[in-house]
Amino acid sequence: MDERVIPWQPTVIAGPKQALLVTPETAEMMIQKAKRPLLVIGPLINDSPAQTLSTKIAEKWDIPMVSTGDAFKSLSEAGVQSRAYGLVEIVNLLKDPDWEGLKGDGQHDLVLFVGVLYYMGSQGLSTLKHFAPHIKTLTICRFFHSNADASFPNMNEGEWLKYLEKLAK
Amino acid sequence: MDERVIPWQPTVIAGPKQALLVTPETAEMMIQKAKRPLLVIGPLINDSPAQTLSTKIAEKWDIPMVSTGDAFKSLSEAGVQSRAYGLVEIVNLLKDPDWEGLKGDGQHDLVLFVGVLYYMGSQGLSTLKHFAPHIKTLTICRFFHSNADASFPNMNEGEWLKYLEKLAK
Amino acid sequence: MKLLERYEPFYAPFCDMCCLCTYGKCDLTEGKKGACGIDIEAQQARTVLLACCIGSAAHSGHARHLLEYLIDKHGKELPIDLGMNIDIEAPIMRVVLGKHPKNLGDLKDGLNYLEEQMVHLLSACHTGQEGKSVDFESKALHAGLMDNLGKEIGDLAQIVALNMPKGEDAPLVELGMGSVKKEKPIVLCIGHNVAPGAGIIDYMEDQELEDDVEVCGICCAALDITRYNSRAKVVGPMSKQLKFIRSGVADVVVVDEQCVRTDILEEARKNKACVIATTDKICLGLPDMTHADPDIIVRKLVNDEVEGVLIQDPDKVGEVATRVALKISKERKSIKKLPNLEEIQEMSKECTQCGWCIRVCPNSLNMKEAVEGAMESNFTKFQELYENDVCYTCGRCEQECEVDLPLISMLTKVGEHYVKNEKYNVRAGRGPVQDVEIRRVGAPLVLGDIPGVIAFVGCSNYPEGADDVAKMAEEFLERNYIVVTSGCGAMSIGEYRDEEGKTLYERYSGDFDAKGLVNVGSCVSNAHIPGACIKIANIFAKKPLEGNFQEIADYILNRVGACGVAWGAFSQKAAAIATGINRWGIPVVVGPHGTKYRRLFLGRADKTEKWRVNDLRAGKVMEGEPAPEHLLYAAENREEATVAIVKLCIRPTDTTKGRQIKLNNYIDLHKKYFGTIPHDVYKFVRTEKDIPITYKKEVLKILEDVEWEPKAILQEPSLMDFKEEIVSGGK
Amino acid sequence: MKLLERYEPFYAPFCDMCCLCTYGKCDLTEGKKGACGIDIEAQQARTVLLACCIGSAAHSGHARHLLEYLIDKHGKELPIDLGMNIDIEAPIMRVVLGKHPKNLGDLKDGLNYLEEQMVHLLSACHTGQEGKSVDFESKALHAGLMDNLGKEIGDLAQIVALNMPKGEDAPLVELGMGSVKKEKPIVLCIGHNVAPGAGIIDYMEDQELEDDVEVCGICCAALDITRYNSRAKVVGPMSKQLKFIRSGVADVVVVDEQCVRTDILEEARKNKACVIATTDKICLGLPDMTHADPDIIVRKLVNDEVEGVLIQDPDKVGEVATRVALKISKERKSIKKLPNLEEIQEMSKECTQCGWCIRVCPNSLNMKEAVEGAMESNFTKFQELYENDVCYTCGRCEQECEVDLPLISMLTKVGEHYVKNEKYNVRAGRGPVQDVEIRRVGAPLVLGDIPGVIAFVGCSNYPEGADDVAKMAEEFLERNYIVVTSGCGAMSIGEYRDEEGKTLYERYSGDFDAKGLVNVGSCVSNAHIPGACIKIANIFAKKPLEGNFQEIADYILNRVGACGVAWGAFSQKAAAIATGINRWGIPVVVGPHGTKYRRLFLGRADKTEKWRVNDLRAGKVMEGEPAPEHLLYAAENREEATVAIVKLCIRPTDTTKGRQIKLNNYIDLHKKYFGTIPHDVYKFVRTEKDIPITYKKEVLKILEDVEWEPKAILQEPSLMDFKEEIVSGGK
Ligand code: SF4
Ligand code: SF4
Ligand code: SF4
Ligand code: SF4
Ligand code: SF4
Ligand code: SF4
Ligand code: SF4
Ligand code: SF4
Repeated sequence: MDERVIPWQPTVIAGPKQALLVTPETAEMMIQKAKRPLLVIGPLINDSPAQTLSTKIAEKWDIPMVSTGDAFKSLSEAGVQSRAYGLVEIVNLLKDPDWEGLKGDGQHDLVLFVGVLYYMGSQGLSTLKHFAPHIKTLTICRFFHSNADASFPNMNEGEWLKYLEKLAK
Repeated sequence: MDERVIPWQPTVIAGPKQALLVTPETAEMMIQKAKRPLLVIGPLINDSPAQTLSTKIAEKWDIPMVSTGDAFKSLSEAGVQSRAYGLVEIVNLLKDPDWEGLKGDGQHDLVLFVGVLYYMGSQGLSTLKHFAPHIKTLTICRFFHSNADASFPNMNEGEWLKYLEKLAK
Repeated sequence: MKLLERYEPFYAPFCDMCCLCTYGKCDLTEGKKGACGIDIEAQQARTVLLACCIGSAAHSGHARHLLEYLIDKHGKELPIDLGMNIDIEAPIMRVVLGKHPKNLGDLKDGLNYLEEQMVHLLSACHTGQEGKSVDFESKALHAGLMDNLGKEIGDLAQIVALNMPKGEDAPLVELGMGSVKKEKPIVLCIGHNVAPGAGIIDYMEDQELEDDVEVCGICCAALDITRYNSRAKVVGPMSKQLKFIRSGVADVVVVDEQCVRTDILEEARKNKACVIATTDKICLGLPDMTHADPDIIVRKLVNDEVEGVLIQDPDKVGEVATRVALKISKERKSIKKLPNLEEIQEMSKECTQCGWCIRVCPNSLNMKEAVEGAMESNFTKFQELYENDVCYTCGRCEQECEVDLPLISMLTKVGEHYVKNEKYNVRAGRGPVQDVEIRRVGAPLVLGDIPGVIAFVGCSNYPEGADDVAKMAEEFLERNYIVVTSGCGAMSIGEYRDEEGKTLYERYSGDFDAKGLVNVGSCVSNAHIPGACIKIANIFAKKPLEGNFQEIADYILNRVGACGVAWGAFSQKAAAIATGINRWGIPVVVGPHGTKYRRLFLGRADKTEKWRVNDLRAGKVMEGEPAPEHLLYAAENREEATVAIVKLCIRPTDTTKGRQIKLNNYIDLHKKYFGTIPHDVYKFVRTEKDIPITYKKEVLKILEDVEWEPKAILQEPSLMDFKEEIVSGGK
Repeated sequence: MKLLERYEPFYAPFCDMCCLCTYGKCDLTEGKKGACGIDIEAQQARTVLLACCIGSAAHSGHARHLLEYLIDKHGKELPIDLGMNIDIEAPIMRVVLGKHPKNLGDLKDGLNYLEEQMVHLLSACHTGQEGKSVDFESKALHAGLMDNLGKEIGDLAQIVALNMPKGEDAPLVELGMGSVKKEKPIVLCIGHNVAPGAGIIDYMEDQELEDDVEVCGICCAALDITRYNSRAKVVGPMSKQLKFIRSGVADVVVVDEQCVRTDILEEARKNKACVIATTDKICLGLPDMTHADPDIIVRKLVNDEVEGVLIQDPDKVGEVATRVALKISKERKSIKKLPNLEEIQEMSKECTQCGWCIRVCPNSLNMKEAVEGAMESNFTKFQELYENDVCYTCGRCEQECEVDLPLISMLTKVGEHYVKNEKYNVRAGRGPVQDVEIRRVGAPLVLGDIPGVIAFVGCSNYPEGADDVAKMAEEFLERNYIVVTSGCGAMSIGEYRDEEGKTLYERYSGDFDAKGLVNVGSCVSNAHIPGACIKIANIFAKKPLEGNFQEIADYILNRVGACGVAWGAFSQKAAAIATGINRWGIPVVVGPHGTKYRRLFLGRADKTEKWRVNDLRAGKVMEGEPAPEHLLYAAENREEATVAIVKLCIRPTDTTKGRQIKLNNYIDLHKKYFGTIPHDVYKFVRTEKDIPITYKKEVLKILEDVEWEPKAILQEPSLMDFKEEIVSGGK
């Protein structure tokens, strides 16, 4: 089995449907195509270069950010604005087609995830996979997330940061 | 998803562990390496060219044959000797490391499956996967069997017969 | 020697992982243990126990429900009286609890016991409880026994309180989609609980509406309503559900419990049929109007003010269902429910030939081909899928189709158009076997003159259509077996005609005797099958009943040539039923889908030490025979199953004459389906006298080849009282 | 308005398929229905109901077991007398059944009821029964309620029959792996049933062996034994199991039921420890010697003639366990159980750095790094994993390791060597809250002066080590909350010391009052937590108890600022507990692994219509507040959880003074963990008087930004008696 494209925690595998493996290039295309993207950023990358890169990505495309866990603090200390939600809260809002979205201009059509706890993120992605057909999900963590629509592969830190850099510049 | 290498009935997927996809060439190597191979031939290919080809494969390498379901009759009418067992019976014997084998010279080390009912075969292969570490399983059906150690991909009839021909000659 | 040592559990994991607790999922491949320490074998056994608990709970919840309702209506003093011909009314309860219930109230003791046991059994499935497969299996067997007990209580209660047949011969009732008079207002009952159906019948009789409204049913509810009133029509087994609903024939759909499609409301609403849920087991998210005025409920339903209603009062259901059917029927008949053939042809052209309908079909049926045919206005392949429920309308293909073709509606229309004469019959369920019948067949059965009792039970998850069951039944009836049936099996048998157009019920009597075809009734009536075996041990062999479980089960295993067949078993109930039947020492054969239950009980005919028995008469442990060879066996197709069943009727105590008869059947059928004399026949020849005359020469040749030697014929073989007596705990 | 309409179920499927019946597995992605018609949402809800049934059965089977045993020993007339300070002995049973149990025998009524309900509930999980998620959820809530009832019965029975503390302040008992005197013969009890442990204590006292043998325990059995006799030692929560067994300290391992590693026998045998199974829930495949002579059992165990034994008689267990420990201890002490540090270093060199240990770890712990360190004789990373049970020794990494490194043994050895002073304490479980305490805190709690009751319960599937629980408890104790705890949570709290080396139990009193840290006991004692809330409704608000479920639960939801926290919830029991607690209107926060339960109950603070309440005093439906905002919430880490919990203690009936206090805490903690004032604070400000003085300016600024307007303070908010009254069926 290709260790890069099975779920990072292998038993997260949920059935025949698997995420599409994406490169920074494909990810970029997905973001460009989206009308109302959102970036959900979790506490796993508090105070790390990955966090900085992720916020750069958000800035580049003007993507509003939701922070989960206690990522809000780390982000705001870095001068980055986000809205704090629990991971399950934001997923719950995203699955409602009528939610007005973070900016109030309508539900999002693409959600990027980075830095959320792997297995909990996987569960949240599962919710969206099943109950939010109106949303595409893209994970730019260093872990392959089979429950997303599209995901980076499993990578080591170095390779991952290069992926993020590509996407950020 | 690659439709050729997900289980033919997709929900047969059982977890992270998947069969190795094999070509006739790799299959041949596996057979050559085996000391006491066995061919289990099921009723799905009664009276068909695939049955003839399968028995040719058995003859070529002198592999003893077990017939399941009522395949015995079709085979013996074609002049082919086999031992009749229920699919679950032969699997039960195969999982016992101390079984003497079909020829009485010891447990088999490679079992080929062809023509058994897909989902039932899949369950039997699961038994062997979990409880018969002493045996390698190879399926030469036209369906990808993820519970086998090695399997042909999903194919149409024509392509499959070519695979079998390659292996038989 | 214990049952599970001889018939070791054979596991076929259906998933490599465990997802039961939040440490998981755990990967259990390659001998790895989960975070709680469990391994794949125990995990399979746990899953089996869980299935048996769920199945058993379904029957017992049903029994409790019914009993409380009937006690409410008839009082707890209502005697359990099955008439002149039956003295042993509750053989299972008597053996398991050591109690002889005299009236409805006494049946509560059985349920109280069983409910307590069920909580203990379910509890063992918890993470960090039981962890060895053998302990799970001994509990699964107990759960199966509780299932049998619950069913017995449920069926007894309804027999005596609703005056259903008490073992006497029952009338033939109409069966089939074609038996329903489409022009009348139609109430369809689906499920297993007779109470709402009885309520409908009662209301119609009260109001003298019997000729104005048609009552029909699907699944066991149908069978049980005909036991209450033989005018009701049986549409058929579970496999008919979706196509009958799609056909739009039913005006009112009344669901009670078990085996009801969970999308029934959505499906029924497509045709503007009204839906009434009637028990707390299936609420369909509907408003509970149990306590509302019937006038108001009728109005709300007729005016579509509600999606449907929940009415937990069978009498009120009777009134509301009938009145609504009368009101909406006319208007509904004019609604167009299915596409016509031209439309089907047009639709078919959308097919992309992706082939996924085949891949997702449980039986890999070629729906694509049927659609391709329809493009050219050739509907034969659709017709082939329709007939005999080869396609049992599970709907998976339709769910998958990437161009959203309404495949089941198309199939239904083709069937409606081309398949005529869907009128069959089934003998109404007669309940228990009479003591007098047992007296008659006890000796020939135990001695082997009647070669066996074969029971076709259970659901319609058939691998290749429903007629396989009927064909097997026919085979055995022709050969003098007693054939018993119940539930969906009984209906499938009724849907088959011979060349002269007769059903098996028309051709064979309903006696519990050689060549008898006995429909005991619905799934709960299954209890009478082990019940009959118990009565053989008691009446014929004088084994005491009360609390004497071990001896009775041992007797049945070694002497009563019975075999259960659940060819289309799909449910957790079927898992519990089979496991319970096994607990009494009766082997069961399931169809190929049965391997997905994850566990069988297989014997090893090649290991002689596994077949040793204690001959109580001779007073010593002796070599035995692999008979019955397996306790729970899955066959790949009908041909294999037929041969397996006949072999599983052999018992070590057959007389030589009986053995000749049994081997004759075994060899005949093996020749028919495998072309040769079975190679293992020598294992069942104890002395030359066992050899059937017709096959003498050929068998002797085999005996010579294997250097056969004669064996003693056992007198009183038993698995009890071996020396090694310390055995594992559990139930 | 119903609970489930405000707090809609939120589903996170853990698997895309269903594998329940033999039509399957069915793929439920993309809105596809299974062959039975079920969809992914209902399938998740069914799985939740099944988990709640299993969990509830575990508690109730335990309670039944215990009650029958105690009735056997003490007679069914033994009064349920909790002493002077408690008049309301069984609040749950009184509310749910409307019955006031006077003696042990009366408790049976509760179990009989519950067992019947359980069978019905389990039955609904059967294929083709319930099919709407809402119906499954209403049944799951009922299963949770049955769980609460079963626990209450179990704990009451053991309190009165074994004379455990009856709500009075209980002594501190020793806790920690270091508290066990390794030089003595040691009996370890694992599980939840106190009976075998009590049997051991009794035997030792009888024989005056108290000073010669050490009795210790893991999990709730440990806690309950200390309620029986405070000399017993508590090793710790479930997370200690594998490392304590591997350490080889225990000579005899006695397992009863629940939360026991299923490979305990295999693990114990590695160290030649003797294993005694004691209930039919965990038989370990061992021979049942319940009725054998103790001399013989002792001999067989001592001489290794058996792998272990099953003895279903607590008194006999007491004798056998003690005698065997005395006999084998000396010899066992000389066995080498763990590799030494040099060996660990050598072994580590085999590591291929494959990294799979990290990938299969539930918490992605870096075992690889620890092993890499060990190669260089640097054990600090191992030590970090060891401390606070950051690694809870589930063993998955070891199972996966491709070079079969005994990672847990290595970890255990490092811990043994480097981590000293593993001696802590825990207050023995005191059982129920006294009526007099309720009288004291009722008003301040309901008015908000005591900002809340926070209960840390459940298991040790923690995301980042056990001290998170203690740190949360500390935070709330410092802020005047009443902190209640039980089970593994109580132990985790005891394993934490402040800078001065004091545990929280040493720093805070055991009173049910502001700044009190109350250990109610084991998991079954959890029942006293909703029990206390019920008593508040009864004693403080004069709500009648008997049969008055709806009003009581409504009162608790709207007025009692309680919040449960099951930070390491892993089991089906925990699912049942949480769901039962929810049923009473008490919100629960779980850790991130809790999302694998597949269902939460989340509120939508952004939808004002969801928060409308019926003000019974004002007599009209009014705007409410999102308080409590969620009913079952999973947090990603401790920081998030802390803030969520404090917010979940807000109630619409807080007085302005109470609200100030609660908002002050909310803002403080939000500032601490998120750096700012919470943006949603305006939602909880009804009038300016609600604003905490310290934060006045900042809050007013927010109010201005959102164009806040003052709201009425509700007098008697309720979800009952809304106009739209027809609701779905189910339980
Ligand atoms: S029950 Fe055991 S095997 Fe299953 S998920 Fe939980 S820890 Fe893993
Ligand atoms: S509806 Fe019929 S053809 Fe379609 S998947 Fe089911 S059985 Fe197969
Ligand atoms: S799934 Fe639909 S489109 Fe695909 S082959 Fe079948 S009928 Fe045609
Ligand atoms: S056991 Fe069933 S539900 Fe669980 S992961 Fe496997 S297929 Fe999915
Ligand atoms: S219960 Fe329903 S969804 Fe599950 S496997 Fe059976 S048919 Fe499929
Ligand atoms: S034993 Fe510890 S490190 Fe290993 S997988 Fe379990 S929690 Fe992770
Ligand atoms: S699994 Fe074993 S070999 Fe692989 S990195 Fe971990 S310790 Fe090393
Ligand atoms: S708190 Fe949880 S893990 Fe601990 S003993 Fe109780 S149920 Fe088991």
